[in-house]
Amino acid sequence: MAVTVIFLGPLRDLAESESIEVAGPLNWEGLLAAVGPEVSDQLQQERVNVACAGEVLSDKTALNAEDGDEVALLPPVSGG
Amino acid sequence: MAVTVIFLGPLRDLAESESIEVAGPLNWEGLLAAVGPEVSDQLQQERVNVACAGEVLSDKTALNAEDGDEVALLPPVSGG
Amino acid sequence: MRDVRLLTEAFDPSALVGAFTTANPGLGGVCTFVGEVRSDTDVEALELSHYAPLTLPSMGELADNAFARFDLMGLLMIHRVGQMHPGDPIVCVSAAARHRRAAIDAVDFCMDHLKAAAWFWKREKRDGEWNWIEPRSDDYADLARWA
Amino acid sequence: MRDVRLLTEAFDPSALVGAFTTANPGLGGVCTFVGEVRSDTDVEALELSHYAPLTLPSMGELADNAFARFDLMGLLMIHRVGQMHPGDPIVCVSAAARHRRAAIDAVDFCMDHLKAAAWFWKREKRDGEWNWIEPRSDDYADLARWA
Repeated sequence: MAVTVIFLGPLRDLAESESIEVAGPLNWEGLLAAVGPEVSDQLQQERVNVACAGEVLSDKTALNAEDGDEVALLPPVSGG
Repeated sequence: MAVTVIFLGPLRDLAESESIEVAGPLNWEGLLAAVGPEVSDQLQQERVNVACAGEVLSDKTALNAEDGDEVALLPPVSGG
Repeated sequence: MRDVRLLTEAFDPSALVGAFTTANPGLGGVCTFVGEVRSDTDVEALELSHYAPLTLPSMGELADNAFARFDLMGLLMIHRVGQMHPGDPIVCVSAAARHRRAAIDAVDFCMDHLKAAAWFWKREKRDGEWNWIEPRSDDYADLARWA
Repeated sequence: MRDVRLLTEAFDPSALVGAFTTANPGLGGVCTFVGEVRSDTDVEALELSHYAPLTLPSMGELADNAFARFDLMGLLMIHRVGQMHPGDPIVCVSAAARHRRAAIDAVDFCMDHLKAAAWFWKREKRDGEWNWIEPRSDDYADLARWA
């Protein structure tokens, strides 16, 4: 078991992957280090959100994912 | 041939008639006299419009209907 | 595609809107409003009267104004006259556009004008008695938004 | 009547709206918006992706907010995901209410939120190449009207 990091929308292209597995626990610094420089740059922009275990974090820098959690990286949305 | 005065909506109930025939030419004073006191009271309210020959008059007191014209008395509307 | 009609008989809004949508290929969105005679009240019947020399021409002008004001591809505007019963459609306005804002705003605009500025008079029957309905003050306030 | 769905296959908005209208007896009006993949451009295909743990729950919250904010009898909210082609319906929102203002405003509100504040990501294919679409600045401005 590990933390699964999911890349959504255009972040998937940047990451060249749908998801990666990272050993838990995973905090904000660990996430930035794990996703590579391009996604890391995006993640630090305010308009990119992070969800952990199905909840969007109000403060993504407070990330604290345990093994088994799914962490989703959510770029700006465009529906309809 | 005469001027036909048409009562629309609630004015029809007040006039107890759908229309009346009045000898032309018919001006504003003639119209007020022809329609009876109840409709005459309504007609003098700003929210009641008058059309002559298919055109709503911007100044109803300038009415000048000829024989053969249709004059329509238009109370406040309620569609949809 | 522009379709403005005054109908004296019952109509099926979904059939009209389906045909209207098909007639506007390339659209981004269609907004539709259908108004019906409410059936949760004690209204037994509703009657809409009109004045033929003015009513349909004024609906045509309203459609022209909507086309001038919003970036539309098509506009459908159907209004019943005559006697109707609870559940019957009274009015159907549908607007097709490249972008949703134009479609939604055009429907809003047309409905406000049909409610409070088109040549219709409405009365309803309750307990066997007919009573004329005037626009609600809300309807005048809605209309004033477009001035 | 509340019906919120995420669909992976093509759907027929008129059939859904017909059933929805029937399921809300007593309504005064129904407003519906249907968004389609535009076919007047050189877009060959459109793909909408979502994030299952968030997308449908957030549509449910949006429906709750619409019910709290507007005097509604019913709300239908359907959104496609997956790959679509020009002319395919993407989204359908329909609101039933006693009065038209609530129905029209609820559709407007839900569409603005689905466009710029729901968990969807859109990309389109032109000349064989996929490109991600961000909301237009108009979409953010529309959303800000409800804040």
